[in-house]
Amino acid sequence: EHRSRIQSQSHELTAICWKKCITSTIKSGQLDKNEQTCLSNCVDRFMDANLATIKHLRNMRQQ
Amino acid sequence: EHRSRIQSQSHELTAICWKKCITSTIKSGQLDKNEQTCLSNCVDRFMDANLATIKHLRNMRQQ
Amino acid sequence: EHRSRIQSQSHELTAICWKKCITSTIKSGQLDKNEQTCLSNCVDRFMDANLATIKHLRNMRQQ
Amino acid sequence: ARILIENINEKCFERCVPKPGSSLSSSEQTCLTQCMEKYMQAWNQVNATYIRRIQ
Amino acid sequence: ARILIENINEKCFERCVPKPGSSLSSSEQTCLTQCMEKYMQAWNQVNATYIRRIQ
Amino acid sequence: ARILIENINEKCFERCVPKPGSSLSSSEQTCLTQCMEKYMQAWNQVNATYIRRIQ
Repeated sequence: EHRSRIQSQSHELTAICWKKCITSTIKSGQLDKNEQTCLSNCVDRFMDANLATIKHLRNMRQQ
Repeated sequence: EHRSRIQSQSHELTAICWKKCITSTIKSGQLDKNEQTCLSNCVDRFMDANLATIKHLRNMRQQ
Repeated sequence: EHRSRIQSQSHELTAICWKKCITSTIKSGQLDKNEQTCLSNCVDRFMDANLATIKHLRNMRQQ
Repeated sequence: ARILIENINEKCFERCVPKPGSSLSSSEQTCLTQCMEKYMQAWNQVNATYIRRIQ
Repeated sequence: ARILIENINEKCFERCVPKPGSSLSSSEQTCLTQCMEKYMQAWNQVNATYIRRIQ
Repeated sequence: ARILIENINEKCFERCVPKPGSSLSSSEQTCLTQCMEKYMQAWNQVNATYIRRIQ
């Protein structure tokens, strides 16, 4: 079950980051350098935002 | 099960009405008056539309 | 289970093709000729694209 | 039929009620009725084309 | 609460981080915090209106 | 793999076939093939970054 949640999260992240990073007309079957960098940053920043939300919610509850 | 359907409907409505009502750049952590009014109207009109659809379908079947 | 997958695929295709084919303001409760043609083509081309993807993936694996 | 009704409501509300006011205007109501009929026709046609294709 | 958190993350990331860079800028962080608070308020209000309506 | 294929079909059809005609044109076919390859690469990279992050 843990494994399948990781997989489904991976599919969702791919959809989110595809929309943000692959924005120009498709002219090749290869990701270019900018797209690669954008995709990695997208996953990392999404995880940062995720952690910040959880932390913020925990602080709000403790107040 | 009834309770969980209400909850999931609530989450969907929040997503639908967020898209319709929170359209400008986010500059504060508070909903302003217009956003609040829009959100309430959005839920109420969605329910109105819902009831109208169900009623219309029932009439069509009886014909 | 087979039947329910066909049904859910049908609902998804309706949503996809509605977005592509019913683009102008709604002024009548009837589909016009262009909308009808577009909807049929949309389903057929989606199935073509689907088969092409599956075929391409199979070829990639065999290499 | 439940999924069809849910989809109709979502798509037609999105289309026909861009700025929700204190009641449904008559043009919003007309749009909702026409949209519902149109969506059901679209679903019927997609369904028929899809069934023909997978046979 | 898990669905609420997932929705907040998705909607607020979409809004507040249009071009993901090598770290979250301070304006992106501010936007994320405000968006989260706003989304929770929106969810509370939608919830209350919806419960009132179905009673 | 089924979810990946479904997502590829949905995203690439949306991108590569804006107005469905009576057959797939050769430029639509080229776009679909490139899109599929690109989407799989994107999925691999997102997957790798995500796994690295949660470890």
